[in-house]
Formats: sequence, C-alpha cells, structure tokens
Amino acid sequence: MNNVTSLSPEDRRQHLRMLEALLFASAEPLSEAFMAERLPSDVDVGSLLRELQSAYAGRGVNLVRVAEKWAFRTAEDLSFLLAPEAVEPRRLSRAALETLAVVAYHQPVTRAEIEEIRGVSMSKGVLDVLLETGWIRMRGRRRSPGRPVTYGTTEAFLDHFGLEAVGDLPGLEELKGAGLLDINVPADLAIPVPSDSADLRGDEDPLDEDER
Amino acid sequence: MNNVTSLSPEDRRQHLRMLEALLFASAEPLSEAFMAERLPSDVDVGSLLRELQSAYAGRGVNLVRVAEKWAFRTAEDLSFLLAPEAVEPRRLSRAALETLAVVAYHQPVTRAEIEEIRGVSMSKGVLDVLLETGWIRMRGRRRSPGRPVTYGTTEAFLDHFGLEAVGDLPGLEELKGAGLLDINVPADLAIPVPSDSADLRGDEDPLDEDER
Amino acid sequence: MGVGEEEDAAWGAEPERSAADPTLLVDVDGFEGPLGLLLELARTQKVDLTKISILALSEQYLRFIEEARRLRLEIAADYLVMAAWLAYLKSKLLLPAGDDPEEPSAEEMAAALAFRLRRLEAMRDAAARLMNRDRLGRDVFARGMPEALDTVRRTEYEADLYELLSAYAIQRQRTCVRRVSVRQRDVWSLEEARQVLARLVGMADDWTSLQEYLVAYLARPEERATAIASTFSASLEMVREGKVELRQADAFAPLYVRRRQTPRQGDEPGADTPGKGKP
Repeated sequence: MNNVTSLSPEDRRQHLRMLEALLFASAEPLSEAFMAERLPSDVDVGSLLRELQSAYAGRGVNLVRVAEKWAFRTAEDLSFLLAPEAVEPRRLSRAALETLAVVAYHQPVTRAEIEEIRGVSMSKGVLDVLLETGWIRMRGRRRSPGRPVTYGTTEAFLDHFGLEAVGDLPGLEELKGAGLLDINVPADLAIPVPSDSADLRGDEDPLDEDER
Repeated sequence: MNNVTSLSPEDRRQHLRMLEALLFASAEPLSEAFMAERLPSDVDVGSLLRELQSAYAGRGVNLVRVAEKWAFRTAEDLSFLLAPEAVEPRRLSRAALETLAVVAYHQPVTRAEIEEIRGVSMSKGVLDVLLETGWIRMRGRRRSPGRPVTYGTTEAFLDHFGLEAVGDLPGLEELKGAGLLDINVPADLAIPVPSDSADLRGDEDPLDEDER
Repeated sequence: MGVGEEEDAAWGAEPERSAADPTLLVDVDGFEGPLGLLLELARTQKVDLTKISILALSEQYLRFIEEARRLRLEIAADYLVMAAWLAYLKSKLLLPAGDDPEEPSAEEMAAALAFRLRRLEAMRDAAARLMNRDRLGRDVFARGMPEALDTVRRTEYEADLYELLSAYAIQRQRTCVRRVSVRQRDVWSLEEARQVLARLVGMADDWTSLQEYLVAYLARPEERATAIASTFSASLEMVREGKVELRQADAFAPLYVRRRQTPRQGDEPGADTPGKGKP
C-alpha cells in the first residue's frame, strides 16, 4: 500500500503496539483480517506483522504463523523451562498416531481408505479419539456409493504441531515424489496432495445438516 | 548482587528470554521467588525484571507488578482495541420521540408538565432512554412543591438533529407550512420558543450535588 | 491373547518394539494388522523395502500364521485373508506367467504389496516425525492469561429532525382534539338527559316544571338550550314508555312533568300520548 510510506514513524510504532497488544492478549491465533478490522483502515497489517515477527525473533516469545493466522508462542528452545508446569498431554496410541498421520497426509480421506492404507480394519474408537482431540474433523461426504464421510485436519492440528499449513507437513515433498500419497495401487497419474482447504473437493458433498 | 556484573551479555539476554517465556505462558502472575527457582542460581531476578519492565514500557504489552508478583498485561491505553465497541443503531420509540420533542420545545420542563402536555402518563423508562441517548439532561429543580427535576436538551441533541440552536426549531406557522400541523388547529395552541440556555431560570434551583 | 482388530483403547502406551525381537509373539499381541505384521517381518530381512523379496516375505508370514494356529491362537479374519492372498501370490510367483491379460501378473501384485508396505512405513515415519515436532502445550506455550477480545455492544439511538417535529406536531394536535371533545360533553346527550330525568322524576310526585328541575342541575347558562332540548326529547321517550306524564298549558308555556300516577292497563295502543292534554 502506498499510504504506508507516508505514515509517520510514530504512527507505525503505534500500529505495532496495537498488533502486539492484540496478539499478546489472545491465546488463539488471529487472522490478518481480524487484526486489520481493529486497526486504522490504511494500515498494512502484513508488513507490520513481519516487522513484529523479526523484532521478536530472538526473544523468549516468538511471533509464529499458524494456518494463515498469527500467534505469540514461547520460544521452542525454552521448553525445558516451562515443561515442569505443563500438564503432560495424553499419549495417543500407535493406532491413533498412524491414523492421524494418514488423515493428515491423505486428506480428504474416508475411513475405508484409512483402513486400506493401514491394512487393518479400524475400531470406531480411534477416529472418535482423534475427533475429540480437535485435530481432525469430518469434512464432507465422498460422492461415491455409500456416501462415506471424509476426514481432514483442523487449524488446531496445525497450531498444535506448529505448522503454517498442511503443505509444511514433514517429508511431504519426498512422499509425494515417491508416489506414496496415492490411495490407489498402482499409482494414478495425478499426484495427490493433502488439502485441508475448507472447500470441498469435486468428489466431496457437504455433510448433512445434523452432522456438523 | 555482584555476580550479575560478571555474566556475559549473552547470558543476560538468555535469562531475559527465560523470564519472558515464563511470564508469557503462566496463567497467573509470578512471584520473583518462583522465577528465581527456575533460573540459574546466580541470577538477580529483580534486576532482570526491572530491565524487562523498562524494555516493554512503551510497548503494546507492559510488564506490571501485581500484588508482589509480575505479569504481562496489554497496555492500558489500548484497551479500546481489545474490547472495541460495536454500535447497534436503534430507533427511538414513539413515546420517547414525543417526549424528546416536548422537552425540546418546552424546556425546562418537569415530568408532570411533559405528561400534561402529552396528555398521558409516562413510564420511567422513557426518560431513562432519553437520558441514555445523551440528548436530554437534568437541568435543575423547579422551585415548586416537591421540587421536581427540570429537563432540557443538550449540545449532543443539537448536534444529532443538525440544529445550530434550539431556537431554530420551527414555530407554529412553520409547522403548519410544512404540513405537520393542521391548518385548522385552534388558534390558542401555543408553541413556545424554546431555549436551552445553561443558565437556570428564575424558578429553577440547581440540582443537588450528587445528582449531577 | 489374540491377533485381532486393534483394541478400542486408542489412548495408551506404545508397546516396546524392536525389529530384532527374537520372538514375534509380542507382535501377535500388537494392534498392527496383517500389513503391519508384514512390515515387521520385512524389517527382519534388514533390506531396503524397495528390494524386498515378496516371495520370502510371504513364506515368512505364512509360517507365522501356521505357528500361531498350532498354538491355537485366535486369529482375526484380516490376518487369514492376508494369508490366503499371500498363498495365492506365492503360487503365482512360483509358476510361469499366465497369458490372461485381464489378470495382473504376479510381479505386478508383488509390486503393489511392496508399495503398500512402503506407504505404511512412510505413514509410520510421518507419525513419528509429527510427534517429534515442537508441540503446543508440550514444547511451546500459548498465552497463559488470555485477555478477552470481546466486542462491547453499545446502543446508539437514531432519530431525525423530521421525525421529531412530526412527533411533536401530532401529539400537540392530538391533545387539541381531546380538549375540543371535552367541550362537546357540554352538549347533553339523550342518554344523559334521560338519566337525569329519571332520577329527578323520582324525587317528586307532583307536577314539576321541567325547567325548574333542570335549572337546579344546570350550572352554566350556555348549557341550558342543549339541556332543555335533550331533556324534552328524553321525556317524550319516557312518556311513550309510560313512565312519566307531561303537561303544558299553552304553547311556550312551562312544561310540567311528573311520574306516571296510574299504571296502564295492558297494552293500550294509544299509550304514547297519555299525558298530553291532561290539565
């Protein structure tokens, strides 16, 4: 934006203070749109956020991007300091972990596809536990016989694992290159990429009203 | 403490980061003793906290002392950001509008006089709503039995209705001309020339101290 | 102990595992499923999965299942289906390739299985890498004392000058009309006159001037005309009903009224003029 350059340093400092306060006050990541709404209309929130991010880069608290949103989080290297205070998060079973990974890397994915990939039929409890964590959600229904529910990951998943987007999942490019993200064997020509986009895919229908 | 000075600036920076992270993540204000316990033993927490406090002094987030403990708090002058006001426009009820008009034309006017002019008794809520709009105010007390409160309009009233002065409110002939009053209204219908002068009239006493 | 569907408890400690575990009985108790079991077996081959011998792996799996059956372990259907399929694959791998173009070749089937194993392994690695990330609430922390980002709703009232003026004009006019109607009450209605008359006639038995009766009740001279007119009309009505009698000596002479003295006999047709002309 052009008018940014015309702003006085004092204005810019004030806008940074405002962003600082907003982000600091919230435990949840905030979208740029949310922040822009609360700042004067001529403010380039994106550029201010980058400035704030670099100002906090070496500090005990960092400004991080999560799922297209921004949040202050304690620096990773200081976890030893805070861990004693933290409640030990319950450990997921191996089955749940594997299922979570399959959902993350293959989303949108149906229960049958998860079972196909893991090579085992799955107890209902596993998906329930994952839904309970808030890390996966029912996205829609696959437009195929039986209209099975499709699953995908949530913003809370990205937040919890410190990912900006599902595109940042570890090893994703490698897996994609090896064709290991294909659900069907042998591999399709098209290489699928996981997507947690709120938009349904071409082969997905929305969930029924009472399922949401 | 003497050993503080022997610490390298890098160590000091790291200790500041640790305090920052601890204070940020804590759900409650932290005592110096609690923080000292978590930092290396040779650290002067008090001096670090004061340094952190002055570093954050002009920022959107400040380090404040709360009951012998320390906590980050968003800067006081930015509270408007955190709880911005959303304005909900609401129309005045017919009764409120009529009462407002009577107050405007007949000020200073008491509640009994408003009722006399409107020919109906009035619920308490109507005057409360009008006081809330900021368009009318309690002016004083009529020097008569019961010392009833007199009401008049405010500058906000003039502002909202685009009037330079209450004297600009149209008189009888103008109201007729505008088609608002019947041509056939009785000749003795008197429409006063309003005045909202801040000076109390001869028959008004000032409000009591605690009413203002 | 059984080889079956994974347990319902999705939370729980991961079982300690090791590829070098000498006894696979530990794995029978695991929740991995037949593909997971195959993966475990493949790891004991200690080769790259892309170079694994599916034939050797199949034989290993079938031996494992046979051993489990010999020990009379309950084996879930998933494992048996896999065993049957692997037995079929093994026989195809050992036989020369058939000519049926519809059916996938043994090599293709083996490659598909190898792919599935690699994919499962990739997912396991991915899960491990995911869990090793700096996790919120374990390695990094959110604001401990969030301050509410609530919106305070404030009402702002609206009105314009036209509304204000018309509200004023309407109510002033309304109260004007009300005052006029108060004056209209000065006109005696027939009903009012009748009530007054009925009450007053009851006070005296003898002939009384209608004027006299009324005068006592008329405070203001300007009401006299309407009072006389209404009372007269009312009196005629009451005469017709046989309740009072009227008498007048001459035209414009005072009109006298009294309560009807003699009850009427039955329904006389001429009942509407009984008082007239009785001196």
